[in-house]
Amino acid sequence: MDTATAAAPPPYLSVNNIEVIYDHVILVLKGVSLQVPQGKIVALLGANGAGKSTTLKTISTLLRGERGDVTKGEVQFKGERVDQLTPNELVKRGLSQVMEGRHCFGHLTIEENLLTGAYTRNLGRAELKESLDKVYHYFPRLKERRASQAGYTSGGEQQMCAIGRALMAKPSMILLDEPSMGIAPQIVDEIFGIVKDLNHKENVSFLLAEQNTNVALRYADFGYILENGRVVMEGEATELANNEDVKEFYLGMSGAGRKSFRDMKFYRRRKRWLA
Amino acid sequence: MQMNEPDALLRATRRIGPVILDLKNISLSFGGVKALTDISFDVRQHEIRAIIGPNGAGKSSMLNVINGVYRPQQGAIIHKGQQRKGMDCYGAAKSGIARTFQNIALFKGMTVLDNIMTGRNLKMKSNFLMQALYWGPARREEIAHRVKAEEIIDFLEIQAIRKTPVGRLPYGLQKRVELGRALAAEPEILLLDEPMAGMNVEEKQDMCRFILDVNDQFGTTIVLIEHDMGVVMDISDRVVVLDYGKKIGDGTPDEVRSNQDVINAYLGTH
Amino acid sequence: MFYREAGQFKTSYQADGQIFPIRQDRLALGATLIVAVVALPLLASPYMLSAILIPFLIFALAALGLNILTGYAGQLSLGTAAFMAVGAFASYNFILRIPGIPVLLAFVLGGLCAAMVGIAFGLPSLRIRGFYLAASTLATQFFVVWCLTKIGWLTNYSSSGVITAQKMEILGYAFDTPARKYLLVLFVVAIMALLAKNMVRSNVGRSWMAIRDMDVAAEVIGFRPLRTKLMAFAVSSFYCGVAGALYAFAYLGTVEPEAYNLDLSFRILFMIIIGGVGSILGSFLGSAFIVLLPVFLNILAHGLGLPTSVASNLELMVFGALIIFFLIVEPHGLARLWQIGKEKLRLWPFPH
Amino acid sequence: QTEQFIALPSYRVGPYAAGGSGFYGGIIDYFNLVNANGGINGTKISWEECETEYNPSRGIECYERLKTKNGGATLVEPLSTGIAYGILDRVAKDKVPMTTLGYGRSDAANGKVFPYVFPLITSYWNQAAAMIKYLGDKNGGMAKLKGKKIVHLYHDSAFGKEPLPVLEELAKQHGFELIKIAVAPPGSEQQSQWLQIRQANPDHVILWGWGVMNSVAIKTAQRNGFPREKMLGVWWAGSEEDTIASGDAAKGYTSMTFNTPGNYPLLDELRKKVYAAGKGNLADQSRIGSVYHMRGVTAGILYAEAIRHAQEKFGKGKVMTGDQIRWGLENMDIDEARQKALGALGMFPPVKTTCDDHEGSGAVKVQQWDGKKWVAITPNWVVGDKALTRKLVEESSAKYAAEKGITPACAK
Amino acid sequence: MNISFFFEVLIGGLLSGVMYALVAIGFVLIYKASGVFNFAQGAMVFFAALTCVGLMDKFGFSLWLAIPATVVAMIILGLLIERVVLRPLVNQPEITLFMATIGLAFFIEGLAQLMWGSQVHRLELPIEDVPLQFLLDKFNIIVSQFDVTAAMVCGVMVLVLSLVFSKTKVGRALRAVADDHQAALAVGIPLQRIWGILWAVAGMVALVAGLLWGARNGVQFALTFIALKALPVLILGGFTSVPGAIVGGLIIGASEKLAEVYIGPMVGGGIEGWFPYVLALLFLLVRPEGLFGEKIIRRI
Ligand SMILES: Nc1ncnc2c1ncn2[C@@H]1O[C@H](COP(=O)(O)OP(=O)(O)OP(=O)(O)O)[C@@H](O)[C@H]1O
Ligand SMILES: Nc1ncnc2c1ncn2[C@@H]1O[C@H](COP(=O)(O)OP(=O)(O)OP(=O)(O)O)[C@@H](O)[C@H]1O
Ligand SMILES: [Mg+2]
Ligand SMILES: [Mg+2]
Repeated sequence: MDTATAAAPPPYLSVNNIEVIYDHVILVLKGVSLQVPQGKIVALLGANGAGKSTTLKTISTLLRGERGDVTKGEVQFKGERVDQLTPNELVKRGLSQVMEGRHCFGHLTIEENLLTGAYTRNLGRAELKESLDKVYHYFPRLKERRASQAGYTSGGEQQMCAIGRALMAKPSMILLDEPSMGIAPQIVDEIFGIVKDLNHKENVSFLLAEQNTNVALRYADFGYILENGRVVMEGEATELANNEDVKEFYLGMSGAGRKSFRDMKFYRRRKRWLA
Repeated sequence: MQMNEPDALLRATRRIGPVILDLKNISLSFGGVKALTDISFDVRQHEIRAIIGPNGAGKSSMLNVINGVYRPQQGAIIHKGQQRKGMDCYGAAKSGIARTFQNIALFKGMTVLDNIMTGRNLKMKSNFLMQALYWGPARREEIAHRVKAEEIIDFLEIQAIRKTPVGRLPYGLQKRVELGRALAAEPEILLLDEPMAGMNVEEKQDMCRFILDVNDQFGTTIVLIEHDMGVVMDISDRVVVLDYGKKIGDGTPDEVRSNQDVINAYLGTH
Repeated sequence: MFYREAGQFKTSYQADGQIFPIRQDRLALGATLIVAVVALPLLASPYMLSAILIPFLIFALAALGLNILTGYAGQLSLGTAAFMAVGAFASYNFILRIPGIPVLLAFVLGGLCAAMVGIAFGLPSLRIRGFYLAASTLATQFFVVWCLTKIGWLTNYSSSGVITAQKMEILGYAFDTPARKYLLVLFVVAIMALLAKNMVRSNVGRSWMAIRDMDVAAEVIGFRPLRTKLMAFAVSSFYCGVAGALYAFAYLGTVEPEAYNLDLSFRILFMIIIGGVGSILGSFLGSAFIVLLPVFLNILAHGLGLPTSVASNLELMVFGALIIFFLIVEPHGLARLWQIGKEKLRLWPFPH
Repeated sequence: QTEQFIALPSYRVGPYAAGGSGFYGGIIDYFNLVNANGGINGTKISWEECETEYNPSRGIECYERLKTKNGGATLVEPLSTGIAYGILDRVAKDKVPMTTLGYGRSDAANGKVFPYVFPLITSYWNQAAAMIKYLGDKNGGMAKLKGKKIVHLYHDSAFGKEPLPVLEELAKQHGFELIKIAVAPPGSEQQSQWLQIRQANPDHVILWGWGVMNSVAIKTAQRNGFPREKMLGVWWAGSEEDTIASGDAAKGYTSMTFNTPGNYPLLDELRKKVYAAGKGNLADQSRIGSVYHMRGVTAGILYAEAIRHAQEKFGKGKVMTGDQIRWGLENMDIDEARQKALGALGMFPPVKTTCDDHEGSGAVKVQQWDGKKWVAITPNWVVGDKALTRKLVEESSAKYAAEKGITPACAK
Repeated sequence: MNISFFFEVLIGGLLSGVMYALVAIGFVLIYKASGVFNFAQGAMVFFAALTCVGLMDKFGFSLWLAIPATVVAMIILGLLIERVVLRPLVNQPEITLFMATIGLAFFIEGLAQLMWGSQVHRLELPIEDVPLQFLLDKFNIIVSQFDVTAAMVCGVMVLVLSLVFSKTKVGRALRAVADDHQAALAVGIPLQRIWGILWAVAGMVALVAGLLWGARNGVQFALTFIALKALPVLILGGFTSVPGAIVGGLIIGASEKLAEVYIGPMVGGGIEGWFPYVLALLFLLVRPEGLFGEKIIRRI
């Protein structure tokens, strides 16, 4: 599947044919390749268990802690092979990840959580405050709850905290794993607004794994669809959004437009590109 | 293809019974944080009742109050006509309330099947010695419950993973298993906290179908928290809207949708 | 290619609920049992029986007990040896004070005493968790051993506090040779292992695991935390108590508080961690590892002709290093390694 | 089989490694010397060590492993009460004599009940009796003990409680006040005990300690201003390991011993023939002649003598069976002349064993730490009230015999 | 009841407590950084003390040369531990890490004795372990000069470490690590480096404890047991709090001595082994996270 055209900018992040095995026996990714060009937003779509989170964890080398092994392939970031680096080194090079399932530091207050995000930056007091204010500006709710221990905040607040924490590192590339999960709709829009904003103003690149395909494709430049550990489709976001299959399976629209959830009569009407 | 209104009403009225759970003037605070202030609403038998609201509005806390994890500082909970006093979550489980959690609370080290079987524990009668001997009634009971659990597994279409430890499952499937565990208790009232977070549309469609089917087939009353307005508006009978711990709206989806307070606080304009 | 479950279909839930659902495993277990019951007593040397197999089985039983508490119910405990001591001393006293009591009954009663002590010391577990609980279980360890040293009645006022274990007799049949002792121990351990397996695959076991994995959720589902935890403490202590009695009667030959020191508690803990936390098989593998490894290293060190003081210290270092090594290779213990091995075998000769 | 094989379940790691390495080093050094001198009537001694870590369970495994090795072990010495108890029944069944020099069951002195166990030289009970005798002498006669206060500061375990029957009985007889103060093992903290002692202001403190407890006791005594001269340790509290760690605090401290400190021709011979040949077992040669080392050498001598004695009866130059060695141990008579011939005159008390008396002596000395080394302060061997201890031995062994269904009798 | 005796016991207990705290601090450091109870701390104390006297006895180093040399050795040891043991075990269950530290304890114990032999050594620090004369004269109360010095050393250590933890971003990062290894890695906290540094610092703390305890009791294997004395201190003070260690130490030290003196005789004595544990347990029933430990968050 060679899609790189001559006109495309050189990939900022490129994942080449990676294969991942958990626990020595569970093969999860079966040769996934994808590229994120600089300054672009790339969406990674796919059903539950397709391997989105695994792909992101492979890139950020957080996989090791979960007893996963990359048995094949390589990851390049800014032209440098990064699969042997530690996550700390990656963050320093400008690549941050927001993990799935929130993962806030429960005993730290929201503000302390955010501050740890800036760990690699060695900021002065004023700059730190500025960064904090920026995050609080994005998520006013966090400001209200700044002094509470993260463990005692609501699910959505934790999600915002996790995203804000990653922003504190001022990365040039962010891996977002299901940022909209558990977030109220208007905040979802806000989050994607932030994504767009950062992308435009600060030229930050994004790779986002997202279930909310609708929104994701609206904001993304490019998309990959993952199924069963393989990339089964890729293309411009608009192209994907207009693809009939994608429409049906990921956007919940059949020929006749949106269908009420109440009217779904059958389960598993899923068509598969691969068995 | 929107279902036309009379049809929906007809079905709803046929189905929905008397008030099964009545929450009166509930207030809950944690130290300085007021999670819930003076909230009252009721849940009728057999209905699908949604709770919506912005993040941190107090939705999950509300569920925690209903099933006894938190004890409100003020207010009364009337369950099937009886005021509940000093009930803990065990008591709630005993009285037929099951739930799922926002941050998945599965038993990570156990398999899917075992997780679902734990849901049936209140129905198990054989004593510990019998189980240790795995003999006679104990074994029959175990198998009988296994049959039930397998029904749920079929229902949720998770046959392929029944012997996988849940810790290894992807997020979406974990949510489904959690629903299975709650269903296994055959509850009268099922509390679902964002059951569809982290699912794509197709999966949400399936999930909705499950919820509707449970509601239809077993007559389970469902209280649901969800941020996907499409889902909420489509499947719920009535919706409560919370904001900053206060109730700002209550009614049918259509009423709520057109409530200006709700639009301001939560729905926004689209 | 030979280790396959293909073609083996389960037609009932009963069949699926079997302990060993795969036929090859059942055959292997059958063979192991035959070897254990028939071949070993006949063929193994007295050394093998009395210095390796008997302690292996006894420690496996204790590890099983601890595994129920720590592995299944998630309550980390460092007081295993104390419960073993209670079992041993109680059995001693039952035999001493009730003439003619069958020794197995005395063991069971000893186990029940241990269970009671277990319940008493398990009470704080409702509030205290994790390493805090682990450290507090040391209270059990030190307190019980102290009581046994202080209370003369328990040791029948023996001046030194060391008492010799009585003969093991059942209906006039004396278990006095290594082979007989071995068979008795094997019998007890096999039965109790089976019971443990039954427990962990039925509702009790699930309640323990639920409490372990997430106690709040378990309560919401309808498990009572206190009851479940105390049950785990009771069952675990019962197992440890019986193991302690066997340790005194079938292995050491003496009943003395010193034999049940903190060191022993730790060794049992090593067993379950090396073997596999939350695994019945793991208790056995771990026990084999901890019993055999020092012997093996000792023989090896002597084979190399190293000066003994060097050899002994090297032994200790290698032992420590191997523990770390195994944890790095597989944090879930030998049982998991075994399982992964089997899964690979299932796929073999294909890589995935 | 051409060598006399002896099992040494030893310990060289762990908290008691210091004692273990000295003691087993001494035995092995002496064996090497015997072999260098051509063996016992030509029969060489062979041995194998096995690390027990002072742990009963491992000790039993070691014993079981070694007992059948090289044609079978013919003697065993575990230097651990726990292990000794653990293999007590086994040695009788296997007919492998076990020695327990200065530890283990005191009542095993009765060879009619314990034919294969030899608490050689002396036991805890005799030691306790000897301690009181010494204190009596020091105060100018047993009668002067009346009204005196003696503290028994003990390791709170079977070991520390063992002498209680003797001490209590003697306290009754001689009218001194016995104050029992327990120290929780391992004994690395004794501030409260010593404050209690200071409060009681006793005339003597018997230190029945083991391992780190000893050095801590001495140090804490100093810290609380209690004179070390008034402290009398057991022989497990009377080695260089116990005093060196306490530094200057140990000066003046006294303890029991059954090895008179000093230099002996035998030790020089060891240096010359064994250490010079590079076969010495101690890594640090300055430890030659230290208390534990000498105790090991003593054990070595006793074994060699028992074997020699047995050979005289059962055939010179032959390899003895365990049972034959048992006979040798049971009919040993090492008088001063023999000690002199061995180059160890006065190193340990003369030993004469019988079936009734597997101990063979019961005599001890008192030594004092002068800041650098131990010095014997009783010119003669001290023997306590042996009639009393004998009575206890009889009672206790009779109880054991009844429990085990043994008919007491001398082995043939 | 004799009041001056009471105070003597009390003061003796408080000072012993300080000695326990000295060991407990080492545990706190590691627990803070990884949420793991470091079983090898006792072995490290032993290793440090033995290395220091070993250098003096075998190679004729002076004390002032041996100490820095040992510091270097402890730093190397700490870094090695991180590299070889901890790095491959990131994000594993606590019990696994705990077990690894047990393996480590064996290894270090063996290594120490292999290198320096198993004899008992004496260690003379230039501080005398004799009663302070003026207190003895004035109040007839015995307080050892040595203990007072140890208390001061301990105080300084607590002060410095608490400041480091509360005032620097490293302190915050540590708490983050203890909460969630994986997330800490994700935000770019250099877990490896932090662990390496912390183990090295724990090694230095072990050296201080080893020197003081070694001077007190002799440098011998039993030094590894003082961990058992530090444990109740830890659970009482809270695993995560440096000041907790010292407060816990004082409480445990004083009460165990008072108990031994006033309750002990009634029940046969020797209760110091378990009394502190039972006391700590009772405290825990009221505060399950110890006096100053971080509150355990249990929420669904
Ligand atoms: N730690 C693990 N051990 C074993 N298997 C794992 C582990 N983590 C994930 N898997 C398996 O890897 C596959 C891919 O999981 P992954 O989490 O990447 O999916 P996903 O696409 O992110 O799904 P979701 O949308 O539900 O988050 C799943 O089949 C899952 O069972
Ligand atoms: N145990 C607790 N201790 C302290 N504060 C709490 C606790 N539980 C909830 N809160 C606070 O109460 C408020 C309501 O929380 P809740 O979890 O009910 O929100 P929610 O409506 O479920 O939000 P979300 O949609 O983000 O999940 C939040 O601000 C939260 O921080
Ligand atoms: Mg995912
Ligand atoms: Mg919520």
